[in-house]
Amino acid sequence: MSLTTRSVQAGIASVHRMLEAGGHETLTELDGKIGDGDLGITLLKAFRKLDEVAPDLPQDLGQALAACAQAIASVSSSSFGTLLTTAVLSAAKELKGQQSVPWERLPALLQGAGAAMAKRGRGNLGDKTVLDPIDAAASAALGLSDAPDILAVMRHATQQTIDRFRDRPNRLGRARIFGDRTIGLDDPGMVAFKLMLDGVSG
Amino acid sequence: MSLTTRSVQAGIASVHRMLEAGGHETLTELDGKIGDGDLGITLLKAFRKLDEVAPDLPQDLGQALAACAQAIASVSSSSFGTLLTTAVLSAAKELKGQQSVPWERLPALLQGAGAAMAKRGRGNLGDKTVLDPIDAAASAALGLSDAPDILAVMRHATQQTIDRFRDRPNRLGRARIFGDRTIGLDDPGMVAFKLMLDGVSG
Amino acid sequence: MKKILNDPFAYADETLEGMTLAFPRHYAFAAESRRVIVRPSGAIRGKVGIVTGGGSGHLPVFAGYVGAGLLDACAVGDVFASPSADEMAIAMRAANGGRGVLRLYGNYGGDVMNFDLAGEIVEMDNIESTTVLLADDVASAPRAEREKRRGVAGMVYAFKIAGASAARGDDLAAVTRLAQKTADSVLSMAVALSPCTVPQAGKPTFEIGEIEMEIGMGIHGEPGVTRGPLAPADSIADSLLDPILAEQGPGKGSRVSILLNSLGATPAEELFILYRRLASRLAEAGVTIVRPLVGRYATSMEMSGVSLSVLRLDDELEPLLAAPADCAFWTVA
Amino acid sequence: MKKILNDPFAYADETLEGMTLAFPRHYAFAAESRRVIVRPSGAIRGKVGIVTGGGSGHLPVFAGYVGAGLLDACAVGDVFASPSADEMAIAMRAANGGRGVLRLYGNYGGDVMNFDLAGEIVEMDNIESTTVLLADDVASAPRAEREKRRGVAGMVYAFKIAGASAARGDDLAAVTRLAQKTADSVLSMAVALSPCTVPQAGKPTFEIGEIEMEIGMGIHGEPGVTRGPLAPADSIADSLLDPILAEQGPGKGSRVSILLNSLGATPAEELFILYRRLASRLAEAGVTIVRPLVGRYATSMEMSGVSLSVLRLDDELEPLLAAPADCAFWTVA
Ligand SMILES: Nc1ncnc2c1ncn2[C@@H]1O[C@H](COP(=O)(O)OP(=O)(O)O)[C@@H](O)[C@H]1O
Ligand SMILES: Nc1ncnc2c1ncn2[C@@H]1O[C@H](COP(=O)(O)OP(=O)(O)O)[C@@H](O)[C@H]1O
Ligand SMILES: [Mg+2]
Ligand SMILES: [Mg+2]
Ligand SMILES: [Mg+2]
Ligand SMILES: [Mg+2]
Repeated sequence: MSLTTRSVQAGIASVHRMLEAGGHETLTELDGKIGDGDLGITLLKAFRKLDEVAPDLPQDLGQALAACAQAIASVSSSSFGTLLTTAVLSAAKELKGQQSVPWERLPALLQGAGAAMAKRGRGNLGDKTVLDPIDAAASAALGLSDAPDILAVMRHATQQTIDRFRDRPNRLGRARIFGDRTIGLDDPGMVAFKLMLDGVSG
Repeated sequence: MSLTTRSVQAGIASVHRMLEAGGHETLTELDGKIGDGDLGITLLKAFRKLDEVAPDLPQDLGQALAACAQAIASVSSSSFGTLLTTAVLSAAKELKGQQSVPWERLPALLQGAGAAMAKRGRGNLGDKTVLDPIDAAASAALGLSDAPDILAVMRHATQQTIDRFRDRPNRLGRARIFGDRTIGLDDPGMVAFKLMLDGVSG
Repeated sequence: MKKILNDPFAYADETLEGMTLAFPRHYAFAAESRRVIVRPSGAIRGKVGIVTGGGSGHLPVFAGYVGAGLLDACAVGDVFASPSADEMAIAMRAANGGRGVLRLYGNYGGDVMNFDLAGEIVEMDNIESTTVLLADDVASAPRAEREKRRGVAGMVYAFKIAGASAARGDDLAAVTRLAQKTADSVLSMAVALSPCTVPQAGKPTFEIGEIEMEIGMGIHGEPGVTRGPLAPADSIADSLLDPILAEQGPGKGSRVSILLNSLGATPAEELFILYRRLASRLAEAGVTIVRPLVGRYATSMEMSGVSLSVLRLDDELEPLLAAPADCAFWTVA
Repeated sequence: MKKILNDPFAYADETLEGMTLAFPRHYAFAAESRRVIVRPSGAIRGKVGIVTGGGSGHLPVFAGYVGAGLLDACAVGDVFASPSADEMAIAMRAANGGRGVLRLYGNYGGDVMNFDLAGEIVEMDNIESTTVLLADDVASAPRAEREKRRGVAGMVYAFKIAGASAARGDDLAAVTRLAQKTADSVLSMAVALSPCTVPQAGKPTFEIGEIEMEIGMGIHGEPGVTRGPLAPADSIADSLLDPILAEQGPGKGSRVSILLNSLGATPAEELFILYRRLASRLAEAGVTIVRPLVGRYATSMEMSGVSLSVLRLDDELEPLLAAPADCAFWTVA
């Protein structure tokens, strides 16, 4: 089994289903507490658009992911949307010209995406953003080759990261300004990443 | 007994006392329903100022009343204040050079004042304004020569006018715009005239 | 609604003080009264003077429109209250450059009485004066009783056109005629969504439900024509435009200017949303919009709502509308 | 607070449509996007282009400042939301007159990321570009973390000064340096009294008691420094001025411009009441106020509150502030 445009299409469908089934409301509520409350809608719009373009994605993984990045950019411009565009673009560049890659490359791809996002958002690990679980998940899954294993390890690392950061204050993005009031609250972007992993996993 | 500057001073003192004792609140409330609610304050400011200038009024009734008119004008510019200025000015012109006039001239003076007010405010009898009780009171008292009689007849005619107009709509000033919603309500300016008569009477 | 103030009774005074401090090139107090705003340069010799007056709480109306190509002096009352006849007389004297003075103001009882009284006072000084009353609010009386209508935002057009006429050297009769022509050519209609608070009263001028609006309500909260549920913007635009068109009927090929005015809190964004609809309605009717004004030109402090004024133009009025003008709130360059 | 709109999701689009219809001499859509406002004349050959971008709901910020002596193009997002990188790239191309483009906008996470992305996109088109971020809100981070501060009303000064620099023919490096100098010379502080409603959200951005105010609150309702009972105007003026003076310390004899800005609902009257106090405080400190701006220059729809921005001037900045400029919301003649 390897990662192909079909896997991308399947992943889009699952996450989209999860969001429509109510996942977006969780995010809206979280972002409403320490942000502008648009994170659920941002993701919903992104995945609705992805679902639209999914059937026509080319076999070339690079081209497919570039099309996905453009789809996300066209409907969303809030921070998470732009970071997601950045992440997908970074993977698109890596996979240019390939129609199929082994699953074991996934953790490294995610690591690269995280680095691109950090650069784009001028963020650092430890700021309590989506960057933290991405880094943790990618590191934990390095070396694994089986898709279900990879996902399981990533989900576990992500949940651990969310738990670990809960009692720290946000230090980046809109939430930063809420300072100590963010202590005790989960970062919406981290939870969004977790929900996407859950969605892909089934 | 005749009308002198002393009578003017006494009248000012009584009306001022009546207003300070709460009379102005009645007017504020009435004007609040079908106007801008300033009538009580307008009168209070006018009579506070009159009370200030009263001790220094000259013996010449014309000059005394002209000073009163100017005092009112200097503190108040709402309709009733301007009409009151106009009324007092009209009497001042009539009484120029006289230190004492018989009480029986009062009804005619009031009639003249009413005419000046009608001209100033472009109003007509029947519009449900202060003009109506002024006209009724002056007409009813024509020919009487005793101050208490004159006041008693004027108060009666004023109350009758208020009662007679209660169920008609206001047709002039700020209240006009409230149209049929003024039916059933007493015109604030009429009531102000009534309160002033009551005040003067004791 | 909350207000930023020190002493509610000093609201008007402190407003004027701030205006003169912020814009000393535009506004000065008359020597005789801190309730009269004049041009810092003083009366202009050989120019017809134009004065206005009215209550505070409507900025830029009234005092804000003192300026080049606009007004010469303004008497200012307390919030929503007439200035005194004394102050109006001071304003008239300050505006007098020897060619007479036009009194140009809105049709409100107290203002009219006091300006009449002021006119009598300055006649003794041998100042020739005329009066033009703005009575543009269609909601405030039927056409048959036009002379009873209130003056609202349409007065801004009269200030501009009379101001331009005086600035180019017209005599008192001509300035007066053009001001009257403008007054006769402009109609306005407003909708209110929420009230404002008169500082001295301390409570809102009216009450209205969370999802209600009142069409035709006056700028001091005087009752309007209909109260109903808050309608979509396009339907509000129609409610403002329809009664004006019905009465004024600018035909195909005619030219108008329109003033779409926020009463205070309503943001520019929402004015533009309304403007779309007005533009398309007038285009449909074959009417050309010239020099539209969209913004806050005549307000009621923090009241939420809008007014629409439509001015019918002709070859005489249009160039005067386009002439240069300059006050701290509005520059036509 | 009630809003006048049709479809909450079309609020930004209909606003822009109305703007272009009302002021076609000032504003046009870019050919490629109805979320990008450009000058109707197109890019000016041989002039450095200046673009900005940001969310809707702040008029005249951002799109309103497209105009002569000001900006060349603006990408517009939904209410309080960043425009997309695509739209920003379109704005940059539209502003490009061959001498490079300055991106001049407020320091908000989404805007920064998208503008960076847009910069990478247009680099492929060989358009040279630079960035200056406004981060003038002293309440949003301590001095030590200046780069994290939000950009608020102070950006109006940067638009004006960079715009004048570009208009007189300065090259990209010079325009960028002057924009950065302005950004480094302006500090702002705000107080909020009541919230606004984002149309798509349908509820107020924050809650606040009937007699409360919040000092230092952000223009989207981000929490401020202190919340307390509504204070008298003079004390509010001090709360706005003190932290700015403390950090900026304009000495005796220095010259500043100040922008006293209504966030929307707060009326001009109350700005002038505050202005009195500011003028007397600065006079006391021996500081001269030059060309003050008092009005609605950067709003949050119908939010009630004010912001104060203080710009330190020198011989280089002052003439640029005085240079002519013209947009539908602001004319410097
Ligand atoms: N600069 C940044 N770098 C990394 N992650 C960020 C950054 N800014 C925001 N995020 C993440 O995005 C989430 C919020 O996304 P979103 O609601 O789209 O932002 P906004 O509406 O404030 O633009 C945050 O919870 C955080 O995890
Ligand atoms: N044009 C007028 N002619 C005669 N009386 C008037 C006129 N306008 C108002 N009034 C009287 O004045 C009263 C209101 O006075 P006031 O509150 O001072 O008016 P406002 O505040 O509307 O200027 C009315 O009840 C009416 O009796
Ligand atoms: Mg968000
Ligand atoms: Mg957002
Ligand atoms: Mg009254
Ligand atoms: Mg009154």
